[in-house]
Amino acid sequence: MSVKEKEKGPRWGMVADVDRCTGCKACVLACRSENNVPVVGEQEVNRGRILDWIHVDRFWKGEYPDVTAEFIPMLCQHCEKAPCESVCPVYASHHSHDGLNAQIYNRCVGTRFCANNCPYHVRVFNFFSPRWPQPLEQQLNPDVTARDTGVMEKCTFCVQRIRRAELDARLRGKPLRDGELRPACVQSCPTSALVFGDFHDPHSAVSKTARSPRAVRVLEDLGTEPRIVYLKADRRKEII
Amino acid sequence: MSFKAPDLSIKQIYDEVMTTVLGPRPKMATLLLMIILAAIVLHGVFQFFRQSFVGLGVTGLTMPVYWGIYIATFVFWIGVAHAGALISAILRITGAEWKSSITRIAEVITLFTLPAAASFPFIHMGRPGLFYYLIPYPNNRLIWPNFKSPLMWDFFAISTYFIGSVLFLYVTLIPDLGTARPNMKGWRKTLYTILSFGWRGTAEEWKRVKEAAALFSVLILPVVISVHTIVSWDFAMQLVPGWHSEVFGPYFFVGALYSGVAAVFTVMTLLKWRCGFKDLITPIHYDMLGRVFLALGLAWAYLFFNDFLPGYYSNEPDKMAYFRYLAFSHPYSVLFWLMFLTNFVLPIACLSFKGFRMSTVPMFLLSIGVNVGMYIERVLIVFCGTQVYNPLARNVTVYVPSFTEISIVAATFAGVTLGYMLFIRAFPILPIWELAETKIRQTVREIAGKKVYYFKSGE
Amino acid sequence: MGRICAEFAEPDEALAAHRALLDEGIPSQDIEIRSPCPLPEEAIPPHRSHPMRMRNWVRFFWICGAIGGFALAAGSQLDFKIFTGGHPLVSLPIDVIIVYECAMLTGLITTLTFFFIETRRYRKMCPPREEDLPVAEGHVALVVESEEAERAAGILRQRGARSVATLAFLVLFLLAFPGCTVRMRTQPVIKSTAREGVAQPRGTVTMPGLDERKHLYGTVLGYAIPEQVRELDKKDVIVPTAVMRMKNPVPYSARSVQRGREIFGELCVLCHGVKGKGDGPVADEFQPIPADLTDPVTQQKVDGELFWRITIGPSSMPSFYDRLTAEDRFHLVNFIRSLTRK
Amino acid sequence: MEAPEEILWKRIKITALGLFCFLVVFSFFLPMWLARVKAQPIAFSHARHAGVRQISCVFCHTGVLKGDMAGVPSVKDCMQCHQVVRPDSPEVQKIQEHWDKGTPIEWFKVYNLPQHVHFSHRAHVSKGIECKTCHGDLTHMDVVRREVDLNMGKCVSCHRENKAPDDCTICHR
Repeated sequence: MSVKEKEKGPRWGMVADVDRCTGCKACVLACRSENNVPVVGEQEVNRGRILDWIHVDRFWKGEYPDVTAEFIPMLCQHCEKAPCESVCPVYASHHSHDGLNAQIYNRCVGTRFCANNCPYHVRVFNFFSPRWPQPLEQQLNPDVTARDTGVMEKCTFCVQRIRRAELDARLRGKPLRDGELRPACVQSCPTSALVFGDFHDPHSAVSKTARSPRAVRVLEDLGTEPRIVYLKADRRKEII
Repeated sequence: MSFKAPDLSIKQIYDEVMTTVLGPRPKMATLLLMIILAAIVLHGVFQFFRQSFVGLGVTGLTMPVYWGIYIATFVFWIGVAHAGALISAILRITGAEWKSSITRIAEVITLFTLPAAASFPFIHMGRPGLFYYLIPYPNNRLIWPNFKSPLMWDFFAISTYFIGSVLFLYVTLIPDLGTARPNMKGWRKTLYTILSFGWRGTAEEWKRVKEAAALFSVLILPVVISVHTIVSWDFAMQLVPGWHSEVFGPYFFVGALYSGVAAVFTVMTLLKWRCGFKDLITPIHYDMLGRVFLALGLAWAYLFFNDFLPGYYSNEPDKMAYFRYLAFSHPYSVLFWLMFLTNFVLPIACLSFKGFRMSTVPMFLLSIGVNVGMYIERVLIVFCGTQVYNPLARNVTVYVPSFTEISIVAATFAGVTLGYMLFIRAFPILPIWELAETKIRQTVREIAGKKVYYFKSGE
Repeated sequence: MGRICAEFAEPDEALAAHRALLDEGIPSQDIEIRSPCPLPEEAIPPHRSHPMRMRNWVRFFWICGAIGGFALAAGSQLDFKIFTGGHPLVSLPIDVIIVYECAMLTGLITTLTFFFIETRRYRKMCPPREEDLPVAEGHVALVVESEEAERAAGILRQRGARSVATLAFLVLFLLAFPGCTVRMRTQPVIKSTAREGVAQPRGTVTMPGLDERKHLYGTVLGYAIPEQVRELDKKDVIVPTAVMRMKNPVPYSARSVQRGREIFGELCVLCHGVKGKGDGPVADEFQPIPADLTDPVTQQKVDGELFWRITIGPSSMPSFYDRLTAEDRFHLVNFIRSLTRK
Repeated sequence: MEAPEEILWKRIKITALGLFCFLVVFSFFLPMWLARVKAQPIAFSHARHAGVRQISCVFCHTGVLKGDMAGVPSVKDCMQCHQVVRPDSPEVQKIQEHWDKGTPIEWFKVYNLPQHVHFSHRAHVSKGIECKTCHGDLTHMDVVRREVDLNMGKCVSCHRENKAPDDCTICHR
């Protein structure tokens, strides 16, 4: 994507403060209900087919008895040079004009190429048709397509909220304010470990926090340019 | 020993080749085998439909392993399909006279294995009904497929290769269909009339068919190289440590030719036993093709080593983890060393002896061994690439193919066999005109009391 | 003009007979050799020599295919500008692969096409006949078509006369793309998000839906039982005293009148007419006829009563309690006032 | 007496023709049949309401300006006027029946977008896109036909003409 193209609109991004994350997984649940992420059941999870768009990885630090857990919320990193995008034969996975790593479910034919090529392993596949027992189907979010079997899915930064907020702002005639727009996970985080905003705006909360000396990106040396910045005091540790 | 054309008149060649087509009705055992094969195919089709309605959950695929035995079998079949191009194109270009007994055998292998291979991407898809999204045609959605995806390259390469090899097979089949047409009865007559396209066998037509065959050979050879390179790029373009390797292109290509030649040996031997081409398929053919086989085996071993050495030498952690997983972890180490035995140790040891190369039964067993080894190689590459432990992936289980997957894979094996059996009943499996031409072009000269056979150049 | 065909078991015999015919003075153009395998070219003088241009055509179309492939790859990427993986829109190293495969495919197809064209150039498109045959059982045949066929037949052993044919090439497979319009509609997506999929409680009628409710289009009542609705649709206008006393909370202003005019244009104009005279396009259907809003009888009513009338709808007028917010109804009141004020 | 080769030729021609017809049916008529417009439960005439009587679209399709859905008027909305207007007409009697029983009218949705397409009437109407751009000129239609084929190409080309964003996530989420 050329520099000119980048200048146009907002570049949505997120800052995740690992030191503030308590591993409560409120974000996981919020994401599940916002985005119609199905529950696959115990048996399937045991087989490794868990469906979640955001999960909290736990790493143990130190030797017994001085053990502490470290929690890292992992979600789609919305890479600037995403490896998953190029390999999709039908553009189901592609870069949207505002830099989101978009996933178009109805276009997806289910080759699972993108899932192999994602170094963060955050893309999940619908192995079965999700079932919504009778009253539960009423809680589905009508703004999000319910995915059927054979489709890849992943975190979209709650693109439905972004688009609706953009539309509202346009009809209102005023631009979006920073912090007005929040994905479900950010909205539900009790410790405010997650911050969402526009990286293109130097005064936004994300831009300011991303300049912190604690800032680090996951697997940065792969050259994928992820758009999620993690804040971590001890930067030399395992993954990050 | 120089090559000598079979000691038969054109009429005798014709009769011997046409025995499979015009000969007696197949025996009960053959019919029974066909019925069993058809049943396996139908079961596979049923399982495929079940899979596409229920979802890919019926397979054994789990989270880090998104590509399973379907892709492994796809790569294997593509590899076997390279037999046709190798024998017909390379040998035709180099003017190897002994090729004429083998060309069509090899081309027909391509004819059936390539569709078997091409079906796997669709079987593997989550939503196979939407495969037309991959076809670049002007549509009412105004959106095109992504030409940056290796799968699109695959789509182009495989369809080019399939069209090319079918046309190649067809062009070289036309003269034989024309020659055999007057003797045909019933549905075969109709078929031959339509397919032979009014072939008469005049000198003009012969000139053109040879020209077309020469052009096809030159055009299809680079296509064939590109096909398996592109298939290897499916893996090599990815950020998976075991797959992201620059040597994968030639490595896959040589491996493909290796398994292709092995498949030719298997089919050749079966034809020799079952159809009685005793005079047309001789130990000399085994010897000649065996030399090619040996060379390919050595080349494969070299590239295999080349894939492994840089990672080992530089202690690249990702690569080393992958190789350690391959060679020493429980479920895969057995397969790995079996592959090493059947693909490298046994062929290299045996094929360097002429006596071994010329004997039918050992070569048959060896060819099957190499094909099993090559299949295992594909399986290891596909499975282990993503299965190997990665801290970001949530590995829970080891991927094991489910019954559905195995029955669909078995269905393609049965389908290829069945297709080949039916083809033999319908069309001449050896090229009559090429055999006859070899015979005509052969000249005998006595030098120092010994008969020397040589061939006037074709063109 | 006679035609004869003689068969020989071995190519050598046929070539010898061919030479004998030439020696007897039969021109070589009249003799056609039909063989089951290519015979050495130097042994046969040309029957009818047509230049063979297959190779050049393949070269030409190979280049065309390459250009076409590039046009397909680059053109389609420019048509719908979708960026992926940080690559530029048209990236040459990647497109070269498509270009290469397209060129090769065109080359291969051209070879077959020109093979057919060149072998079939001088024949009519007519049904294949018994005569359009090479000779059976791998024999070699000489077909002589000449004035002196009889004499040639004498030289050779005599056989019957024969002729030629070909078939039309069926390219129907191009039509095999089934209609893609329908596939998109019936794509398997769970219908739970569908409007009509949401079950409606028994005995109720639909009310403004989720989106409308969200955007404050009316009082949120949810599902209403018809009796309740009908009660609200009282035809006897008994204006509550509280409402009668109510002052207009929306001050009279140009903006308020403008907003009122908009709503009036959408909902009221069809009965009350553009000028509020009660002469809209459907006014004649209503009995009693719609009120003339400019009439002093209407204008003398207090704001609260006008508001209430709009809310519940007196006599034949529909009620707007669920269609308009209270604020909008007061805008309307202001608009009605403006009809006579100016 | 025809020669056997000519009979063969004839058969080939018949087969080809049959194949052609088959393909035409399956690629053209079958989709058309699947996408056909079914009959409405009540003979509502847009020509009468929106054409002759010039009732604005918003009067009945209330959601157009405010929400994503345009909405189909409820039985109550119909009855608001038709309690007074032509209550004796047989079609209005049908509405009356629904009203008395308290059952909704099951209209057949003519312009039906797939579930995975998110379309907002509000966004389009507020930008001045007229109803007939997508729904055809309803003021002359007694029975609503699908006059405009709403496929993705139609959406995309209109978006491009009007310089609207043609990003995939605008419609597919």
